[in-house]
Amino acid sequence: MSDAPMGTKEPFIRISKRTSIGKCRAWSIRIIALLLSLIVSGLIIYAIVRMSPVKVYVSMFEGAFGTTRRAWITVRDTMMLLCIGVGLAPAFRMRFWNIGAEGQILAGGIAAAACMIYFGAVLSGPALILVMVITSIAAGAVWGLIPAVFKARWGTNETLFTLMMNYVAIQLTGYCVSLWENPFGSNSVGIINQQTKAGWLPSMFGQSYGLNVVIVLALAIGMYIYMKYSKHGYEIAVVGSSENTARYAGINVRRVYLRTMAISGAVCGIAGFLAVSGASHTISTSTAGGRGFTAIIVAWLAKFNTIVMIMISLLLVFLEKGAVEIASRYNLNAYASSIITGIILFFILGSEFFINYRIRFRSGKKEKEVAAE
Amino acid sequence: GAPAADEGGKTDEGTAPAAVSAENIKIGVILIGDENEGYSYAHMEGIEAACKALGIDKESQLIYKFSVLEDESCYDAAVDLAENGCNIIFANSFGHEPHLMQAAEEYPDIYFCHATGYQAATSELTNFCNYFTDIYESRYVSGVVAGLKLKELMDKGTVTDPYIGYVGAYPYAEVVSGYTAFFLGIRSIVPEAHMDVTYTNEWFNIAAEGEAANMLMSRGCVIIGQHADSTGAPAAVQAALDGGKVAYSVGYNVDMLSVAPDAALTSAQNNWVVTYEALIKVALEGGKLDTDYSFGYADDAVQISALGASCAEGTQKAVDDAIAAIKDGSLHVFDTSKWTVNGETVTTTVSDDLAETYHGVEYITDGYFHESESASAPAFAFRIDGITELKKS
Amino acid sequence: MNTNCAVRMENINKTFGEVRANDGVNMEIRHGEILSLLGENGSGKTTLMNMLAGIYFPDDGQIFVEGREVFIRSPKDAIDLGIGMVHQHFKLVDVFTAAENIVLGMPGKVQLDRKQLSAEILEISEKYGFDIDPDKKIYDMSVSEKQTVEIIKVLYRGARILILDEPTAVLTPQETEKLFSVMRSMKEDGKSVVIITHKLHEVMAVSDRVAVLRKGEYIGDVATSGTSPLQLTEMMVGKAVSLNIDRPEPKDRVERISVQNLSVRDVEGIRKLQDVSFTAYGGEILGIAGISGCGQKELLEAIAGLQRAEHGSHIAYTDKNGEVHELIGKTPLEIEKLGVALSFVPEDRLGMGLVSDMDITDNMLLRSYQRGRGFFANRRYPRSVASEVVSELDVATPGLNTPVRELSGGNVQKVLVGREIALHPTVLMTAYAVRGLDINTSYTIYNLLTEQKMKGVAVIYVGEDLDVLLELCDRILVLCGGQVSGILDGRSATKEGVGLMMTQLGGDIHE
Amino acid sequence: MTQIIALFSAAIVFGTVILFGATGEILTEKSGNLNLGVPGIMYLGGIAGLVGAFFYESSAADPLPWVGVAVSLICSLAAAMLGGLIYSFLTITLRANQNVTGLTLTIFGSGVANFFGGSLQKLAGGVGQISVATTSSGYREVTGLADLGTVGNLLFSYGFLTYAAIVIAIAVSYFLKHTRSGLNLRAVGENPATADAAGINVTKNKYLATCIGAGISGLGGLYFVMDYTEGTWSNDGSIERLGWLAVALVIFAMWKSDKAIWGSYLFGVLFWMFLYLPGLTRASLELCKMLPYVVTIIVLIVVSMRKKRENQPPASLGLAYFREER
Ligand SMILES: Nc1ncnc2c1ncn2[C@@H]1O[C@H](COP(=O)(O)OP(=O)(O)OP(=O)(O)O)[C@@H](O)[C@H]1O
Ligand SMILES: Nc1ncnc2c1ncn2[C@@H]1O[C@H](COP(=O)(O)OP(=O)(O)OP(=O)(O)O)[C@@H](O)[C@H]1O
Ligand SMILES: [Mg+2]
Ligand SMILES: [Mg+2]
Repeated sequence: MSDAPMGTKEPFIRISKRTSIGKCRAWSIRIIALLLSLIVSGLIIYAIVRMSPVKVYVSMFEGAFGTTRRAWITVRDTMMLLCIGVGLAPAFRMRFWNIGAEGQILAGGIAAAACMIYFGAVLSGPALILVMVITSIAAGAVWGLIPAVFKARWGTNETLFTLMMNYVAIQLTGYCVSLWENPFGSNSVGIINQQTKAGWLPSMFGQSYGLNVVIVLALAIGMYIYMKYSKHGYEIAVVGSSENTARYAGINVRRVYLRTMAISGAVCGIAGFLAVSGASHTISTSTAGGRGFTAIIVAWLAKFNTIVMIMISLLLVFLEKGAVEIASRYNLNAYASSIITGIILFFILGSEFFINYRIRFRSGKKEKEVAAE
Repeated sequence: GAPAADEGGKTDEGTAPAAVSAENIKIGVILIGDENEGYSYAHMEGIEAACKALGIDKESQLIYKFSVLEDESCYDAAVDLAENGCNIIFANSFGHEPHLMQAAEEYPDIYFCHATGYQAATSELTNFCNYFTDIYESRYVSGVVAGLKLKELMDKGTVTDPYIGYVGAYPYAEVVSGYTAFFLGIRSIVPEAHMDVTYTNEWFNIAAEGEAANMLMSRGCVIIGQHADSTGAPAAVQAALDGGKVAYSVGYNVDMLSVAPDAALTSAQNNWVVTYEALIKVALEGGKLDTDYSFGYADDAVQISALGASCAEGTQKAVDDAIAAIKDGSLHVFDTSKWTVNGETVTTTVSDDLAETYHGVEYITDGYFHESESASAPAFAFRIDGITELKKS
Repeated sequence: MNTNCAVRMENINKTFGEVRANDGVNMEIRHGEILSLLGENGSGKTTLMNMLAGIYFPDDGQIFVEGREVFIRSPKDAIDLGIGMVHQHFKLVDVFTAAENIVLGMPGKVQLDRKQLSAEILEISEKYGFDIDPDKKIYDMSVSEKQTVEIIKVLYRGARILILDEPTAVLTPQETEKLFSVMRSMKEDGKSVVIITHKLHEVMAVSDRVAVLRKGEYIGDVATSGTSPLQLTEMMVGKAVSLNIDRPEPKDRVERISVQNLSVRDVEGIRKLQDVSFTAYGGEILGIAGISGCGQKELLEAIAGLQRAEHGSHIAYTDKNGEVHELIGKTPLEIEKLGVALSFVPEDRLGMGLVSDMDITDNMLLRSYQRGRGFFANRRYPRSVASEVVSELDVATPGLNTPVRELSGGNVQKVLVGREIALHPTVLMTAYAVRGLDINTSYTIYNLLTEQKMKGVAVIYVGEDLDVLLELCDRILVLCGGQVSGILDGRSATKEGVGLMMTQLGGDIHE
Repeated sequence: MTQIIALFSAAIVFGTVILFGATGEILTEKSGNLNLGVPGIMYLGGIAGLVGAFFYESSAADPLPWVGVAVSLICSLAAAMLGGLIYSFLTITLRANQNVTGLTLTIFGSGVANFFGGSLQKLAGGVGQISVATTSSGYREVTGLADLGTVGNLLFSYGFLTYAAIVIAIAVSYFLKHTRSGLNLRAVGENPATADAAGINVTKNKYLATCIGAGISGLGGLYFVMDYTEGTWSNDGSIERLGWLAVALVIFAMWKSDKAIWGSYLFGVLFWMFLYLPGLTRASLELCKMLPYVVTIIVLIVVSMRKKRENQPPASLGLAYFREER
């Protein structure tokens, strides 16, 4: 054998998996990635508007936190996104790809709005809120349960099922709007109970959105504990890993599917309730507004850890608010925000590689780590 | 200077925002879309032209909030603009109204103006108004353009059935008023014309509007009008025309000639600068705001876009005549002698079965329906003979 | 340079995180030989061979093929060098046919001529005496069929050096014998064959030379003709060990499980078990023999509550107080709630017995998390069990927090068996408990089972190695095609007798 | 009758958009990459084609349809494949999570497209003023067969991309079923470790399938812009919605692009049914728009009830591959 076609050289780059990496190191890699992404988007912004990137970032910060009110809006939207992420966490941990949060939010939102409309005059404040919470939870849970029933029984592909359920929910919302709109044909329900404020989430700490924060943080912490320490949480992880093993361990797999999706849907239903009762006081097909999809990013980036999700939601909302401010200030259209968000997420996603893997170059077998520098 | 933001402060009866100079005024604009979308773009053009006319710098004194949904984000945007020192704040989508009013209540020192809404007249807010245009007038004129084309086609024998199609968004008074005016314009030329209306149940969906137009053409419609915001319908009509079909289109908001050079006859348009100039002037002078503003041909606040090459001969003259007649008051678009409902002439809007639609307001006097006079929002909601809604209300 | 050397590896190092899988290994593979690679679980055999196959790249060291230094950067390079490997876990695409799997990655015409391909494959299989249907889908195949596909795949690529990683672990003795004859005919072709196996009698039967690894280090090599299983074990473990199975007489035999007329069909309706009846007693080991796939799996799963049995089947469990419970129709959870302490080591370790992404502690939790009333799972107890299992069975792992997926095959099995024993069962069922375990650990397990038996546990041991069955079990139930062929006394049964009953029905029932 | 033909025509045009998207995604998914960035890629393909054609038409004194078509095709393919490349680099080389990367690509693509769409509108002098009529006419040119009465009208009255979509779908299906490279690619998606051990270059296969798949998906956006809406831009979110339907169609067609053909047309019929059904009201119209989604769900359930191994997604779909990983 003279000339074997295989390489006669050592590979140029060698990648190996790291077993562990210090928290400090991991975070410094992430922060470097974030800075890099800011530089790149800064360059792009500069190319478009010829504005100093620093100025741009200052206005982003002002957009998100410039005034107390803006900060509260940022917090409110963060909580909203977090709430959905929290809802997705158990489903994803179970490897049930619930991309139907959008629909579950709407289901919860419709339920809340219906209660406000039909019981607004009948029930007293707290009782109405209670009924709304319950019906929203129920509606979200049912919306989550429908695909779960079929997944549990026949293994029906849940990704497509939940995606389609989003559209069904959107049309259902459209239908409800057509029933409740005022005036007829305007496709606008208007602010529900504007005079009586019946069914509006009361303010807390003098802040209209205080209660949102309390509810969602409680949910996030509760879900963290539920997933990490409870028996249910353990069952979810086992079912997600292998149905067979779960059955072997005496876990009722179908029940876990149903229970977990009911919980997942219910939390998304609560998000719908918060959107209607705690923020917009109206309902429309854009009540969920794509947040069901954004929350998937939140859940994944946080590796389903609901505490880490707080930070990620905040980052995403910050980016959105900041970019909207840039758009408004420099007369760009609002889609600039999507570009910036996209770039920053690309960098964050890429940075995980340097946390999980180690790279070595050929040069004389000297170990050189790119990530650390 | 920015007005003090005293949260939740109620309007004292009679107080009104103070005057402000053109150098100091700040204008906030809340838009449902951005420059990608015809309706919002027209508003942007109008406001910027008004600013220019009044000596206001659009870079430093005009703040936009783009793509604001019809929910609490409208309120957020309005309050944010208020806190940023705006003296007058506009919002351009129907669903913005209640949220804008909420902000208006909290900031009595700032003017809040809402396009297409209807609640200013009944609200107690003195710093809040509704505005729109008498778009039905230019709709009527665009109908005249279409009617002449239809007549030409019939005279040539290309078309025997004067059948018109209309792509509407929702079965909503603004839409009904618009297509009725358009139809009446056509009927002023071709009395035997009849029209089918379909709805997409969406304000802005280029594919749905195109397909709705295709559907109408497959029924035999030869002229397609529209009250939906995209170029979908005219483009579909142009394609049909290219494919050998006889079909023409009348658009809305956007000049459609670039997407439908042969098929587009004209588009009914608003000339928002007139309205915005008037409203900003109020803010500059300070003082009381009317509840409703609606300007029409008389003030050149509405228009039709440049006539397409396919328009029938003599169209320009007929258009000019119609406009002149509207301006001098000799022509009323909703002249009750020109339309019937179930074969009968309508004489009043305060009958029992109309009470809910017209809130007990009498719109019909002097033999015509007084559209957009007492309230700026279009109110005409009769389904007149000759028009068939394919989707029932 | 030794021209008789097909492959020489010099000073090979490979680490995974903190684990030194190979430490300065020097080894050679000669032309026309069958080399056995021996070593305890986790000693780095698979790792070493994977570096030849291009799956791993060494951290350090050199590899020479036919005397020339090479860098095997990918399996492609290995294939081009004539190195082929049949991996411990088969590398086959389930939804493809045998032919499609075999032709994967091969150069040739753009279009795939399935007919011609089948013909070529049949030709090869005739040459080496395989029996294979090229158009059968992998998911319809038995393990030995899959292995055949793997070997043909390597041959089809014209490999001159064939590496087999524990090929016999899942084969019946007959199938193993067939494999060995294939190996021998390859050797005659001038090819080199490396076989990794834990079964010393196989080593002695088939190989020319034995190389031994211990904890990642190369210990040395000996000619098979000049060594003995005992010496090899000593080389592997590093100290003298006794390889005896102690079989004390059962005492206090009490009835635990009584199976009556058990019949089972699988999802497709094919009968897997028919009218199986027997009794398992506490204090004895009941062996179950049979060629693979003749109902062992279904039998154990039916007892564990994981299989739906047909009408008329009965499984009675007698608890410590003499109360009798019917297990048919109950879920595993309900069985556990009855107070039945049933341990079960299933055949499919990572697919059924363990959660591969979870660490050892959480895998211990699998069988105990439901205990206790509260809402929360108690991890203190499993953690102590985990560290006990790790130290007692000598599990090679960086720590209790390592996902079991990262452990070597044998160590995974240790974790599983260790857990099931730690449950203090009254009935302990094991399916192929020592599959993939090194000889030392295997004996540890045998002794653990005997220990359990002496504690009064009813042990049901499904095994494939008849020698072990005959040495370990008090009674042996032989299955044939889903039916009981006979039940024999472990002390008097002969290998031939059992072998015969495995293939044809008929025999005594020894109670 | 004319209405039925109109409905079918609408369905075919609609179906073509998602057929491109789905075919590209099928190729991608067969390599084990679950690219949820299809809507973003379709956006990129659409806007790049439009930008290319726009600048060509505004710079050429006398623009020719075929040059416009060529320019926009190249721009569109390049941009869409660039999107695929970003996705590939992140998920294949850097082994980032596929779901998040895909969703991010969708956000990014919609941002880029609508941002530059907006700029283009401004450049062209306002909304609806972008027109690349010459190029668009090149895309929509029909053969004489279109004049062959009803049949001609139904079957031959579409632009060339409509037929290209069918040809590509069949070609992809043939490629996957009957060629060696197709087999290798499927092996990569089913079990990359196996493919790798068999000497197949997993990385190369994944990159190629993902980038070419993205190119094909991107044509869906191009078709929408150039043919469906006749050479203009609208930010009404249509492309994104269609992109998601394309993702749905992949599952609906069980990862078989030949089956996606009729699947896409069926989607189209169901989608536009509401325009043709008589007697709908404001409210029931909303419910009628549920039809395509509900039917998809029903089909999905029925298919799952008769479990078939061949109807499953590629076994390693969504998972990153690292050779040294256990
Ligand atoms: N990809 C990997 N990632 C992490 N650790 C690994 C990997 N491959 C092997 N190891 C570790 O390297 C050591 C040697 O493993 P290897 O599989 O080579 O053992 P073996 O001798 O084949 O054992 P067995 O007989 O059990 O198959 C083990 O401790 C194992 O956990
Ligand atoms: N697009 C594809 N990708 C991968 N494999 C495919 C594809 N299409 C077909 N196959 C494989 O090729 C085989 C033959 O395909 P074909 O579509 O003819 O199947 P079929 O037997 O007709 O099944 P069905 O009843 O679903 O139509 C299938 O069994 C499948 O494994
Ligand atoms: Mg091994
Ligand atoms: Mg077929």
